[in-house]
Amino acid sequence: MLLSYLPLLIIALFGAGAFYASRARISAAPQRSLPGLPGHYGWYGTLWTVVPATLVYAAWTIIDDQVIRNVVLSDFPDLSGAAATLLYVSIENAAAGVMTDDVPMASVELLLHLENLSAAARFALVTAVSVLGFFWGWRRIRPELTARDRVETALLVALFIASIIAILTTVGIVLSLVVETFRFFQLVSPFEFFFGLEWSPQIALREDQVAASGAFGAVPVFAGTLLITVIAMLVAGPIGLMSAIYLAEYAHPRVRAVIKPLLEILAGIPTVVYGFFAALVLAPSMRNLGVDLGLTISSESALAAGLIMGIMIIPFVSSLSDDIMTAVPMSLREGSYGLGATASETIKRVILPAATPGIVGGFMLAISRAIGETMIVVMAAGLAANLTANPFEAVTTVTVQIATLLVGDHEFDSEKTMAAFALGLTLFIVTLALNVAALRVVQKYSERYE
Amino acid sequence: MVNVSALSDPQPKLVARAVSVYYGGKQALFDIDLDIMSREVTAFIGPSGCGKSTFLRCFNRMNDLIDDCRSTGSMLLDGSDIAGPDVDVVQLRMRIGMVFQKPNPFPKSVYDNVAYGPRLHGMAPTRGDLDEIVETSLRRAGIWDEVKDRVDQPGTSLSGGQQQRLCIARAIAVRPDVLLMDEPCSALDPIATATIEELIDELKSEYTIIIVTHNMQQAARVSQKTAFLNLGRLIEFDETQKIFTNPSEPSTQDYITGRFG
Amino acid sequence: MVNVSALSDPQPKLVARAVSVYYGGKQALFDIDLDIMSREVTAFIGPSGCGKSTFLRCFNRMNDLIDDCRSTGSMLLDGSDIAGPDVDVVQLRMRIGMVFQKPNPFPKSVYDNVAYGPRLHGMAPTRGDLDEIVETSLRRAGIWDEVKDRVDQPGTSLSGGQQQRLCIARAIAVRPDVLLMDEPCSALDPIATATIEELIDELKSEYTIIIVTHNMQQAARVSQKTAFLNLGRLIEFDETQKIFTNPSEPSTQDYITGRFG
Amino acid sequence: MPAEHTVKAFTEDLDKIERSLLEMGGLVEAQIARAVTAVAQRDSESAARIIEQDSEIDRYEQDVQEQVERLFALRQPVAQDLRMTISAIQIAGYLERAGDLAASMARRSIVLCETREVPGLYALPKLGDASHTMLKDALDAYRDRNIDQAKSIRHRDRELDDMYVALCRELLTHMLEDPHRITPGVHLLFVAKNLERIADHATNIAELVDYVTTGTRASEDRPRGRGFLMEGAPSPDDPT
Amino acid sequence: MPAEHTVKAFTEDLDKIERSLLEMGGLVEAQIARAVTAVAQRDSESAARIIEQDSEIDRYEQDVQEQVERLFALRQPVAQDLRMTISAIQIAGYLERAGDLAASMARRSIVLCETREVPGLYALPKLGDASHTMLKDALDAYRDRNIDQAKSIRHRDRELDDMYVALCRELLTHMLEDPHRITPGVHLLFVAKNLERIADHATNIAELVDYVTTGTRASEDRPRGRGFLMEGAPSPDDPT
Amino acid sequence: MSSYAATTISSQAAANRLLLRRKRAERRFQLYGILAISAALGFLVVFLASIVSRGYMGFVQTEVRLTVDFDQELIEAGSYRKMLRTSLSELFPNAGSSRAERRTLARLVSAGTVFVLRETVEADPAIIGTVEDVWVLASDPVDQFYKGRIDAALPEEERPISDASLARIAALEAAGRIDLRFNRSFFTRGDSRNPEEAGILAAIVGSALALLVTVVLSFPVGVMTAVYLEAFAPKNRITRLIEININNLAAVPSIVFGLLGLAVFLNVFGLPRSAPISGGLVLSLMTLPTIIISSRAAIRAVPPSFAEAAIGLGASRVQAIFHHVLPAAAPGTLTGAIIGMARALGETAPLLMMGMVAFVVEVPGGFTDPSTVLPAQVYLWADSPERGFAEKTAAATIVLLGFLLVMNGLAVYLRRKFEKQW
Ligand SMILES: Nc1ncnc2c1ncn2[C@@H]1O[C@H](COP(=O)(O)OP(=O)(O)OP(=O)(O)O)[C@@H](O)[C@H]1O
Ligand SMILES: Nc1ncnc2c1ncn2[C@@H]1O[C@H](COP(=O)(O)OP(=O)(O)OP(=O)(O)O)[C@@H](O)[C@H]1O
Ligand SMILES: [Mg+2]
Ligand SMILES: [Mg+2]
Ligand SMILES: O=P([O-])([O-])[O-]
Repeated sequence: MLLSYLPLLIIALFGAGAFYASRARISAAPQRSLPGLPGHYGWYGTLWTVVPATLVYAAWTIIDDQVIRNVVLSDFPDLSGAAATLLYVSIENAAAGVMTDDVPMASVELLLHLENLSAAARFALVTAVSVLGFFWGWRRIRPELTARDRVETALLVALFIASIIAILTTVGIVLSLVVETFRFFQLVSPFEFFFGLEWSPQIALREDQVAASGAFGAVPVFAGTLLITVIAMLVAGPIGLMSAIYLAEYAHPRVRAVIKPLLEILAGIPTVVYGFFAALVLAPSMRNLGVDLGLTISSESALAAGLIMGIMIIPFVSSLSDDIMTAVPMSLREGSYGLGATASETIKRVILPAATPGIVGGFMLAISRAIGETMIVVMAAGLAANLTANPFEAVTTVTVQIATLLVGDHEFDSEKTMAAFALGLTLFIVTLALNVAALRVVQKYSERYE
Repeated sequence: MVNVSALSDPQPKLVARAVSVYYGGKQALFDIDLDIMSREVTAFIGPSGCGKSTFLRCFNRMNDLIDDCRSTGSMLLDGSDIAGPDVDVVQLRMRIGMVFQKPNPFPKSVYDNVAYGPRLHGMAPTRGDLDEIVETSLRRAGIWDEVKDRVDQPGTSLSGGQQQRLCIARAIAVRPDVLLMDEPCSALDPIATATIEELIDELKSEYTIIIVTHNMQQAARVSQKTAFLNLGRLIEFDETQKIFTNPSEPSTQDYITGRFG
Repeated sequence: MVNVSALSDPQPKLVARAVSVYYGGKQALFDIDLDIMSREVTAFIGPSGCGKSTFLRCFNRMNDLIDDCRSTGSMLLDGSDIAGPDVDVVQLRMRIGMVFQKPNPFPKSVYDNVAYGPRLHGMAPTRGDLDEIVETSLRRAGIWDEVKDRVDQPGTSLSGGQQQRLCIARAIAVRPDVLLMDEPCSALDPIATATIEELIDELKSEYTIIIVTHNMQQAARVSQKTAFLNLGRLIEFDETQKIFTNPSEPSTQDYITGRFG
Repeated sequence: MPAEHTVKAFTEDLDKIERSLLEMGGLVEAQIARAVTAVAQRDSESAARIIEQDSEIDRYEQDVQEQVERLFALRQPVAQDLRMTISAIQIAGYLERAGDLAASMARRSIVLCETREVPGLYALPKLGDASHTMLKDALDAYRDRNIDQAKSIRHRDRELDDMYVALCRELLTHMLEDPHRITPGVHLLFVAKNLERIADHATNIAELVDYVTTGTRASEDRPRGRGFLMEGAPSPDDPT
Repeated sequence: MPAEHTVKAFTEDLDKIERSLLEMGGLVEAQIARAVTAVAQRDSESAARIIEQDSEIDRYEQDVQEQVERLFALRQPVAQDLRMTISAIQIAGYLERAGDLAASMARRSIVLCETREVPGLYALPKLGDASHTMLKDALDAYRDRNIDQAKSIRHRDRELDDMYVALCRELLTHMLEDPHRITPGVHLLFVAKNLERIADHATNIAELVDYVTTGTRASEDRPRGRGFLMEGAPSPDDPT
Repeated sequence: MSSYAATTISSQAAANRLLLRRKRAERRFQLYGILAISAALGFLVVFLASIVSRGYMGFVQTEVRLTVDFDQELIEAGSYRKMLRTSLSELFPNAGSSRAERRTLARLVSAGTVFVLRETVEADPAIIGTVEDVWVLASDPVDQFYKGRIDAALPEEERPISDASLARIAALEAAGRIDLRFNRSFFTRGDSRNPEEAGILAAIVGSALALLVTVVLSFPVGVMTAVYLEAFAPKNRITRLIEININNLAAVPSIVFGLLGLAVFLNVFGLPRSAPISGGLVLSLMTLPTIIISSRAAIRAVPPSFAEAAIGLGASRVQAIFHHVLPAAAPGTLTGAIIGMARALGETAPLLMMGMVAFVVEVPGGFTDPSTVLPAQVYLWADSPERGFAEKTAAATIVLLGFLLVMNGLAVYLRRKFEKQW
């Protein structure tokens, strides 16, 4: 354990040492105007000491497990695949002190030995590289060295690498979704998926189980998503927009300073809490209300989920709209008031038209959020894929299906898990399209007042 | 050179009497008395923060938009009060138009910009009337020839000086008597400034104009009367020529000759 | 009145020869030749967008920061090239300081603002040295008396005019030879402007100053030489007095007398 | 004026000053012509009118001064506009002087009516005419910004000086001949002197044409008579 | 100057103009005094020096004009500063004229050296002194912006006119007595006239004090001799 | 002026009517705004009130005071169950001794009481051989009844607690042996099948570990990306791609990140399921765009004049950015990070995919131990049928909201404190 972190400690210590040593070296040099401050030379030395050694450490760490595994398993040439993995895991457990039967002790010993050997070798190598790097850098510390340039270039490279991670994330998302979806579409035709009216992905556990034939027509799922989204936007749109208008245009700054954060609390509440509220408070009381009114309201109605989701996204609508309306320059407002307009006329005729693109963008972002929202629907909407427009019935959504299909220890290559990825890809593409469009609109809008 | 005290137009357009303005607890204007004559350009000059804008915005009650702003004293337009709480600011602002420091055309077409006020106040029952108002206003603002072929393009696509003239056209489209201008040229380059000054000179035959400016030369060029404010007080109010050739107050003299601070 | 062509200082401080600047495909400056004399104030005037700022920023290579900006021709500081690719811009910018349109003190203490440059260049090995540089610079910028009791307060807490003088102090703290100023007073009120102009007048005994200004009167007041640019070309360069009393080029005359556009 | 100012009122103000100057010049020219006639024709009535009218000229000068002051204060002229404005003050001054000189001649003509006639006065109207024309031409040159014409005026001043000297000699001779002619002769000498001064003022105006147009003031060492003093002749001429 | 301008260079420029004016005034005063002495003492050498020095005064005028032009162009003076600047041009003009008049006297004094002496010239130095003092006082009043002193100068002009008329009468009497005195008499008449003119210029300067300080130009109808013409006396005096 | 004089009386009247109409429209419009805000805030109040009213009782727990004889023999034999039985029968000597009756009696207290007794002994061996009063947790039905959530008037078969138990509770109450006490175990234990024993410590620790991973990964990377994009990136296709990409990532539904984690981290990289390291990784990818975007906004809000001024003094671009722009942007960046963390803390959906919605009893000791997170705990409990869990869910929600409140409060404080200093 100690041996595994010791190299890092060594690198840190050497790095610090290199900084001071290099800085001292340049300070001792005859002072002319240097292409960098002494600190830059210090960092230069540190970089040479730290970076190669760290890379070596990382590479070694990544590779050594695999190498050791191969060596250990080479004693069992006839084992392969899952069996080998099983064996190796048990060997590892044994080495970690969890005794299990049936473990070849020789292999355990070998493993422990190899691990120690590897750690020692890594320690030696890292130290050597670090020392070498230090001297390499040290030798080059001369007043002619453009230390500042070098250090800054190194920094820029690091920054660039960081910014690549975002791209890698997207690539990862797309790849993982596409690969599984591709496999899914080899089993189920895309036509069925996009146009089929029956969704029943549970594979029969028993032969005679009803309606578990594995139907993958996603239309009811999409329809459910749409229904809930529409309900949510019917709630959030007007309330959010009017709140934003009131806050931006009418409210006294002090009132606004209180109300705005209060509204934003709504967005900060975890969705699971909303789900909890919807499932345990709203749905029962709605069902009771329905009973009183003579309506059949399912206990997992689209209405309950949509209402709660609508409330959740009120702040998205209101905050964005508010931001956009306050970004409309005061001068336009003054221009309108100066012509004798009332406040509501100013809002309706000047501010809203000016802000419309931004507000539309905001609405699109809110819709995308509603579509992608998971927990509320998982807890408050149903699993049943009803193709209905009746808000009192239970519907299911894309996100609900993804969650339910994947939770639990499933075989990862069954049709239904792959179906989840297909749904995921659809979700990704739809929200992506909404976002791209919204960003376009918003961006265009914000350019207007540059 | 005419002496101020000798000025005695029978009916001033705007009268301020003992006007004081407070922002919260801070007094920004102290007891200002001033008569603005009809069809003249009156300039307000003074160092930064002396209260020029505040005073200007009293005339069309724009200060009402500022929450903690409160004023006392009386202000009369053609003899009737405009400061009282029961005065209809909508009507007031119809009669007293305003042009701002930064040109602020609405993000609408040139036409809609100018038509905004008339539509609001139901001034043009038919499209034809509206067309006429728009054209007349643009003409009067001296920008008709430049925009007549593109009244459908957004007002924001015009150049700075044109935008400011569009704003003037918009203001005069509701047929105000008075135009208030708060540093209307300070965001413009010298050439655009010159065209606006030119326009102000023409407009004064029909409108009573009050202009706030930091630029003393501008005040000198465009105005007939000049009021010098300092620290929230009206120091001197007189013929512009008198102020710039021979002011009565030493502090006016110090300010305009650059002997300040 | 001295004739330009008769001017023949043996060694100009800055020399521009056939300087052209392009933004992407668009040429912003055309073939400019100009000599800037030591310890004089040279003003650049001209209509908006004529390339004054672009030219000014050539002198300390600030245009390098703009991606698609590229320039040709040669520029010399004390006879040595400053436009070449192998010139050390850090050293160049140490020798040619810059003051910007809006006062832009760092959000640090007054002291740290002034000390930033010297620290950057390792100019002050000890705290005492640094203290001295800071004090001298603030003194030279004529603001020491006003801030000496609060050098630990943030520079942003000063008034606009003081901030601009602080920025000047910051610029001269690295002991430059040349000071470039891009409309240094356009964000200030007349009084602060006057103090800055005053300061420029004092600084010219030690620094070569180039100032861009929209305000012709300012150019007239503070500069010894004036260059008039139009549409990216240098139209006229002469003694300020000559330019403002009797320019040679008709277009200069038109510009300064307000006969433009 | 090469082009209009963007602020047209500026151009108008400048034009107005120039108009005032030219009107004033016209008036002064008329006064001079009438004064010369009054002297020559011993017309004391006309002389009285001339004296009366002088205050009109003073008012013009005051008006120009005020306009100039206003222009400086309100428009801050530079370059050519500045030179034009400065020169306006100076020209108004010269014209006012010329007007005064005309009035002075008129006053003397009244005295002269009461004294004996001096013969050989034929030269006086000629001098008067020359002087009057010079002033007129100077103002024309100024109006037209005509440098060449202005230059020729400066040369004509020399001729006029010659005429003046000749006239002085003649008058002196008359005075020496007949003591009764001494008093009128002295008055006529002063009249001649006045005409010579008027021509000087015209020359001054002509010099300003250069200044306004090119910005350089014509060199001050303009021809100054022809050194009669050096000839030792007892001539009273001194074109000061 | 009540206070310093925020831009001190402005104050300095104004001061410099005023200094130049006062220096120029000093020089002119000296020239006048010397010219009067040269006439009285028939000192043609001194006269030659005076004539020479006149170009110095011209240079001063030119210098003031340039400074003023520069000030207008670069500093755009208004109010009091503007009036001061405008008046500087005018004062420089008056002083230059006074200088010219002194030079003219000097020239005549050279001629006078070669003519017979005219007795009773005692009055000339007195007139010269009065005229010279008036100029000096006018400049002092201007420097000190002393309105009262300026007013008193305008009243003194009247007394000086009286002296001038008396002197003229006396000279005329001498000329009538002895034809040989006609030529020098005429010259002396002109000298007297010059001194009277110098006093007029001093009065003009004094009038500008009012203008610079209060912005109102003193009324033009200042005392103008005492209507000798009306007395019908054959006097050559006309204080034009 | 003439235009006013010219207006006829009738058009004057029309104008007045128009004016009145405009004023009414104005008031109506303003009312809509007030109604909208009231609706939103009204919901918030109802919502919070209902959570609190359901949850506050979760912080207290009904306990029963037993008099236990820590008999050495029984302890050595490990028969704590017997010890408990004895203690209970002593309390209610006339309760039947049949197996069923013994069981109903035992159901008065929590099923975990036996382990509590063992722990008590292990913690303090000196207790052996003494007879001590010990407060033990009441069972869930007793707890619910005692808190008044079960209506005793209901017929016996419709309520989870028998008449006999009711009588015993009454007896205990009379003896002062039953009381509501602060629920320490809620904060010191992991999950449990028994509602009265379930605690949130495991979830809190799991959340903390996952958040630690998230902070450590996403904050530096996010800030570095933001700095690169705002200050250094050349304007070319790659950087534009990165920008668009980040903006889109910010709006990708969280569950999609879960899919990514499932497919890549668990299945490809083989990271452990249900572990803070895997959950944290997913959360950090999810938080990254938030941090990048808010950091970029903070950096962009710093006037470019600072950097320009520094460069004009001879600083390099890197120096200008690191000396002036970043310090000035730090509060904004930090605020963004905190808000991102708050979001991550409340996130459930992607963790569903990562198997972090799990029944975890043991408090996790490291980044690879199985663990759950607070919102997942809420989700789990919300699904459980027992009444006690409903209360626990609400209580855990209150705790979760408390954490969020603190974090957001901190963010607001930071923003206020450093707002617009230049
Ligand atoms: N909304 C406001 N709240 C508080 N004080 C204000 C407000 N607006 C202006 N003031 C204060 O009132 C005084 C007068 O301000 P005002 O804007 O009228 O000055 P100004 O003369 O127009 O200045 P400037 O030339 O800078 O525009 C100033 O001291 C200012 O600080
Ligand atoms: N970053 C840039 N990219 C493209 N074109 C530019 C850029 N900066 C300036 N220009 C163009 O170069 C020309 C000269 O601009 P510059 O800013 O130098 O003018 P300026 O004389 O300083 O104007 P102003 O008085 O408005 O500051 C203008 O036409 C402008 O549009
Ligand atoms: Mg203002
Ligand atoms: Mg510029
Ligand atoms: O006024 P003067 O004729 O003497 O120049």
